[in-house]
Amino acid sequence: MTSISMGTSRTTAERLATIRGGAKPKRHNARTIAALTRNPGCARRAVLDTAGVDKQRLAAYIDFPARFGQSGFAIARGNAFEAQVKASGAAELVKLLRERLGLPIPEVAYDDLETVTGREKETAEVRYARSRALLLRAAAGEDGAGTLFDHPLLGLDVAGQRVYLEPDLIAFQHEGRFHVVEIKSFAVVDGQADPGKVSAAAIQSAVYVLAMRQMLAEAGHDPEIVAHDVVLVCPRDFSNQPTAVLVDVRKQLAVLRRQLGRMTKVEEMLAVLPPNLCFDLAPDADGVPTRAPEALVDALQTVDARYAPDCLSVCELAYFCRAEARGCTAALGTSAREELGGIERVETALGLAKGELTPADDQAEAATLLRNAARLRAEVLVAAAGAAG
Amino acid sequence: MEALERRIDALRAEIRRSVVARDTARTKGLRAELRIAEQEWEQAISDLAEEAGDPPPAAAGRSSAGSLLPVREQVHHALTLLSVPAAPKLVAEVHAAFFGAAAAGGLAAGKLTHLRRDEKRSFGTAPYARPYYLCAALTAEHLAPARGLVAVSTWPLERRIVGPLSPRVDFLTAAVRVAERAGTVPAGSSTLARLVWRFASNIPGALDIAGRPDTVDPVTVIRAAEAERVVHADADRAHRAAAAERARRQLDQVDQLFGNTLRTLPGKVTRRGGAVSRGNPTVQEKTA
Amino acid sequence: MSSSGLLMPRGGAGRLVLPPGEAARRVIGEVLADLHSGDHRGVVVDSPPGAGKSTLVVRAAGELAEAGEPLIVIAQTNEQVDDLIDRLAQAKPELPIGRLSANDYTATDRIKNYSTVRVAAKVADLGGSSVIIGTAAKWALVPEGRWPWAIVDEAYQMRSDALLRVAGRFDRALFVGDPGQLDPFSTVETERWTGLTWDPMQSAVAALLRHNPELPVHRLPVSWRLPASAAPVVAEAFYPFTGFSAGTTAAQRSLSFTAAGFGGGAVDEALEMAAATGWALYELPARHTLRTDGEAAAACARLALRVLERGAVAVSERSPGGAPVTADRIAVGAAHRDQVAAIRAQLGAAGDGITVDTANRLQGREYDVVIVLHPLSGRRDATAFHLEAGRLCVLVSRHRHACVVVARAGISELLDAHPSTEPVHLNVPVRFPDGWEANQALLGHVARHRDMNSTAVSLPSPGIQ
Amino acid sequence: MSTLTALARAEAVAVGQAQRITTVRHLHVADRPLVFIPLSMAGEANAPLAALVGTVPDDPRLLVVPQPRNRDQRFGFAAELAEVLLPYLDSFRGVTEAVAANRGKEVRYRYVDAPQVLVPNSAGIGFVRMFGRSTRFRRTDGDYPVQPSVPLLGQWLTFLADRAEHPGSGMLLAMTEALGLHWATGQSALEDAHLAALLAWIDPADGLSGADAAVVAEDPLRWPPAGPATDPTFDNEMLAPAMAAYQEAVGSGDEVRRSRARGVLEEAVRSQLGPTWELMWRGVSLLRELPVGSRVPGRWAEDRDVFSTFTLYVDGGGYPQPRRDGAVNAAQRLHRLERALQSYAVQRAYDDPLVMADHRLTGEAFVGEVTLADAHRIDDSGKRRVLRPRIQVTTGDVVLVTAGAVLHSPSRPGQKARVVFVTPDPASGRTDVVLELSGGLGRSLSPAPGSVPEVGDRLCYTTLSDSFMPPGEFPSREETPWTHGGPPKAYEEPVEPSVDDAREEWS
Repeated sequence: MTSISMGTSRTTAERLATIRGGAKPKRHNARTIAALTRNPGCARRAVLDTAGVDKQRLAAYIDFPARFGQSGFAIARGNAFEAQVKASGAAELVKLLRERLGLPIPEVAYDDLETVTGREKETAEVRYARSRALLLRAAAGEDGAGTLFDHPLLGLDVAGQRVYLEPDLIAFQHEGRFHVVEIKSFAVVDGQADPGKVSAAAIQSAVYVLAMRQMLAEAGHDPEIVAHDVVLVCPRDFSNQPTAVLVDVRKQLAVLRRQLGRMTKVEEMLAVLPPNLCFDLAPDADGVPTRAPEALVDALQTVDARYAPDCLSVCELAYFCRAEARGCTAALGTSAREELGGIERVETALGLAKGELTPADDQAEAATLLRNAARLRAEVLVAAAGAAG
Repeated sequence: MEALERRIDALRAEIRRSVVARDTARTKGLRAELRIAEQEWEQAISDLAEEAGDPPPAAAGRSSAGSLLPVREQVHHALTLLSVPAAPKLVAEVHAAFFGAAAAGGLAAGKLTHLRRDEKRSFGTAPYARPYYLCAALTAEHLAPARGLVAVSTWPLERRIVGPLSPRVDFLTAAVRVAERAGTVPAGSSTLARLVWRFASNIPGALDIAGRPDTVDPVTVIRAAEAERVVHADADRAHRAAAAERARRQLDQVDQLFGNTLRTLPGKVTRRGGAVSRGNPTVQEKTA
Repeated sequence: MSSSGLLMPRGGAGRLVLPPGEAARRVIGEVLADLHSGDHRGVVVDSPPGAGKSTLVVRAAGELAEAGEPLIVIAQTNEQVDDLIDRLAQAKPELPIGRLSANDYTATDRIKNYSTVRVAAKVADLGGSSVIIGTAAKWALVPEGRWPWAIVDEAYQMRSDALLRVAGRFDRALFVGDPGQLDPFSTVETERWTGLTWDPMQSAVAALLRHNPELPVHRLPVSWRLPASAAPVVAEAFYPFTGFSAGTTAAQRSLSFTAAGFGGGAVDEALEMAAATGWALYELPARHTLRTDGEAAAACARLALRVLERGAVAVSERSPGGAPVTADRIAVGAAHRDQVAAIRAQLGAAGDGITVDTANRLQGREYDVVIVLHPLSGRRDATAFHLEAGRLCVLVSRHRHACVVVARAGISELLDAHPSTEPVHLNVPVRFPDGWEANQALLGHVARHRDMNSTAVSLPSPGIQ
Repeated sequence: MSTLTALARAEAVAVGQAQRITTVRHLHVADRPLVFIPLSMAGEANAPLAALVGTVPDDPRLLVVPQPRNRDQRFGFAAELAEVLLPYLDSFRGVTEAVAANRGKEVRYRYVDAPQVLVPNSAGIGFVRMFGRSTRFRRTDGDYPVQPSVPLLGQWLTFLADRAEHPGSGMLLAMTEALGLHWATGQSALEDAHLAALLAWIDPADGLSGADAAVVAEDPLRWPPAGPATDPTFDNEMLAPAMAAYQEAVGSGDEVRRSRARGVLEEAVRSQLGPTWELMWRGVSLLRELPVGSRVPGRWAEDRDVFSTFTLYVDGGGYPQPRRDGAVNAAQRLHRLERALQSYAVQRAYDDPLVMADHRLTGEAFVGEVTLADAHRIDDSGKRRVLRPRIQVTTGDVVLVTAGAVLHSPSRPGQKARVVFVTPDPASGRTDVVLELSGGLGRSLSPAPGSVPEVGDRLCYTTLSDSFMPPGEFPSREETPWTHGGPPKAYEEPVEPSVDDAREEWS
């Protein structure tokens, strides 16, 4: 397309700023970073996420609101449980770590890294510096360097940009080895928990492990002293009592490394997009975005999506992409598409099945299968109708 | 009346849509409308009730909520019993266990957060006018107010300063104090037994084999807590004493009680890492 | 952990301190010593592809039986049972062997020939046998009797519940199998037992070791099947933590053709490449296809037939003078049964005797030349089934000389775009290697054996996004 | 998903309405099912918030927990649910029938009918399972005692949830799955999990295409989710204020205010449950309209058997089901499930030519005409002469079976057909299959009348067999082998409710 020569004169960051327009960038956090692993093949999502466009606002504005949202009850419960586990110098956590990981009795030091100077709002730089100082001191194995570090602020490079991550977690150090402790409020009943939620927790924890490893490596320490086993703390059964389970996040770490590595390819992706591509959601005085929804829809359509029904539960734009995919076999699910011989459009598949369309060379096999299926279906349904009538 | 109810329903539905759409401006406007409609409805209901001759709904809870004084006393009682800085939630639980949750309005944990600010203002206008103030615990590192802890102004600075080992030491101290008091209460309430049990279940060797609240033995709890406290006590005491000494030298009266929030103190310069300067600083929203 | 771990090359070949034969002998010696010591209720031996698992089983069975220890052997399929009997009867011509069989089993010719082998449906009818061999399914129906020793063959293919049903029949057992192959599976989908140490859907060895973590685990360090060109590749992709090395050198194995390739084009080029380097990637233009991709099936068949037509001769330590690669020394492997049917149809009568089968059924088998239809070829998206490391491992570790992978272009892109949304279960050990990683590793290697001038590059490639 | 089902989905897209993928109904629909729609509180582990339950469409009973975090109220809900469910279960314990057992040597009795509980979706089944888990170990004495009906309810809910895992059982069904078994919509399986959207495709409102009707149905304000999870905006904008108001009203001690606040709260949850209640009954009548498959009553009889057995167990004071299966139990259950799954799949194919068509498409079955028949063929190659008739079937289907394979015909149970030759004719695209028959031919050397197909008969042959598979043998629990941890110690498999269960810390 036309943009290739233009692209070279502008940095990727400027390009992304243009795409975002006047609105503030949506900030990355462990969850959004984890989300990058969900549909890495989707260019639309990659561009919007890298540029930090508020996809939920965008989707709602073009009249395809995502059905996400968190219940206040769930948030309250999560906060209450976390506070409970961390209360009194994380007394409940200390007990679990003593039981699960054999933490010796003297190891109880607790450093709260959320506040540094006691001010209401502290800058990320100040907090990051303190987190870094304390964690590195612990990594160096200094005497009395601490055991539990609550709310460390970590940093990670995502697509060439530094992103600060604030884990709701405690990093815990013993004998020069760090563990990430993730506190979640979903229940572990008889040793089992919702695999989807555990999976989400595992990949988020892996983001923190990665960030801590990066920090240590930059300071010349062995990154592997951050364990790949994270400590997941959840309520046990139907009670409020916490229980701890070790979760091996090696696979998640591999996935993240891979996807973060891929994000540098965003330049290649941008190169083929129109230079004036823009999803500006900047509002006017009344709080309404200044650009017309139609313009944003047009912009969206210039970036290819890779829609699958799974997107509905993970991506804010999924309802738009689904509407766009109407009539595509992909909208019926990946296995349905496969069973239809990988034919792209529903009407093509039906046309081939009924023998109304002449198959292209690469459709010949699919056409045979579909014709057979259609013949069988018709044969049985006619017989059944005959029997009923 | 019915029209009003329909309007409330419609407004709620609209709010739900605009929340999903992240349309904050519109949501704000709708919420304001909803509040007005709800007030009208409340009014209509009480008008109806009065017409029917019902007594007006009791305004319990409101009357006592206006004054914080009794709450202040309650917190003081609980903290004095514990003898260490404590989080509002623990203060409330201790109070409920020993003094009952009788006080009107209760010791809602949220209320305590406001309390500290209130006390500081009061101290600022008339220092030492009250026999005690509910004040902050200070971080040993920066002498800043420690997050989420309440203390009493009459305590020595050493007790109000928290270093890395202090949360544990204070937890064990509190356990001892609570168990001691529980031992003196004849046939303690089940709330009290549960409080002791909660402490005990996080201290090695403090529970018997059954491990049930009704079989917790205060003497065992005290012994176990003391045994662990000894392990941390020296280091903690030294740390606190050093920080207290620094506080006395560097802080004025107000800051000694409520913590230094204005500047980073000399001698404890926060190192600025090179990696901090780039990008947009982000404070991430809470993940539940 | 056994001391034999010290001898293991880490991450592939090259650091073996002992000659391969000696390293393997030592491990076998340690295994037998562990068995005789009586210190352990169980001994586990991990055996990578072609590492002499059967040799070990036959030797251990012979030694135990000769020591007067009554013994049973539990295999997983009738074919495995017959294989073992064949080898054991040859190795120990005097040893009375019993074959425990289903009522409708008729002895195969190779079993009938041994006068020392008795076949019966009931243990009582096998009295006098020093060794009784049967499938796990058959042993599960034996209600009583207890033997001091059992050898469980292909224990990683056995499901935990099958072991539970037969474990009452023995006091102690030797478990032998290949951890890199396909895990057993169930048609029932349920998470009811996930996380339990006795989850009946896991492999027998997994259950055994989770309950008895102190048992010694030995690893056979040398593959006698895989050539020097394949052992490091397979070890690195599928046995990343333990590794193994080739028992033969590159000089000991070679593959050549007696007939020159006339007009074979890409097919011949791929075969030349495979003969020269042990690997070839026969790449078809990128396209999303049906599972039964006709072009790919035809390519598999053509490659297999061309090996015959060109009169391939394999030189190896077994036949230093060279032996013709006959139809029974060639296999074509695929992921699905319908693919197998399609390939078989393409082979026609000319391909009589060439084995065509799914990965599941190729487990434990060995050929000179193997043609593999890549499980991800032509696919639009990968599923857990297609990504399973064990499946690919089985397919690319059956050959003694050369392996030709047939695939449509675009697999690498497909892997890149693969979403990682696997659920995570608590208290379930993570299985390594990860299918994704293993696929990338293998593809990375094989792609270097693609002749850029070969394949139908003249066709326009639509490209896959 | 099979190609035929995928094709039906494609047709549904084109037509704008869901398409049938079966010719008969493959599950039992009771005359008097109990519909149960639970809602749970977000963020809590299976804390009930409300439920609508009942056996009569116009008489649902609403159960509400005004403060789901309150332990007493939670078990109050359980007691109320027990008030509905236990009498419902009891109502089937009237008439029994005698069944021959142990090859006719014994007689046992089973109830002539059994309960059937319908929930909206599979998450509803999950709720039943978890609520069973949280109630069956409760004690009626000691700390936090519960009503005696509560642990009993827990045992029954657990029983039902276990049955729901059993392929072919109809005692606890998810409506979305029951409907999805019979219809293919023009959307994905994932979207079919939304009951309103699924029904919008099957039975779209007048003038709407299925796709448009489904989009409407997905709007949580018009069609609240069918639970157990509620819509977050409902939680935040409706439920939270209503709960807070109720809490405050309780605190005020003003009874009038309290009951008014409770009314508001009930109205709020009813608004979330009511629409799903309607959908559930619409689903029931849609299912009833389908003709029932011939093997369905057989499977329902099995359900009745299991129900009868479990009532005896409960009556005998049986312990609640363990938290997790022990090693032997797990292996046995897996074996049962695998057998049931296979037999269910075969039975559906035998009952339904449209399901069999899936197997015809993949070459595991074919339908053809008998073109040659030698009914009196004698095989004398063995020790004794046996009757082995041969027939040739000519089919246009794909035939992937090979010589030596043993086939069965749904219309001729008890007869085996071994494939002798397969001869495809590329010109006509048809295939001749020669089959040798054994079994079901009578006792003499000439076949019983009608026991051998005649030329011109149209028949289906398949590799699927519904012949009886004998159950496997397992060691007893006490004989759990050392490979699986040895016999369970008492504390590993607690079967009695322990004090621990009562003592769990609550918020």
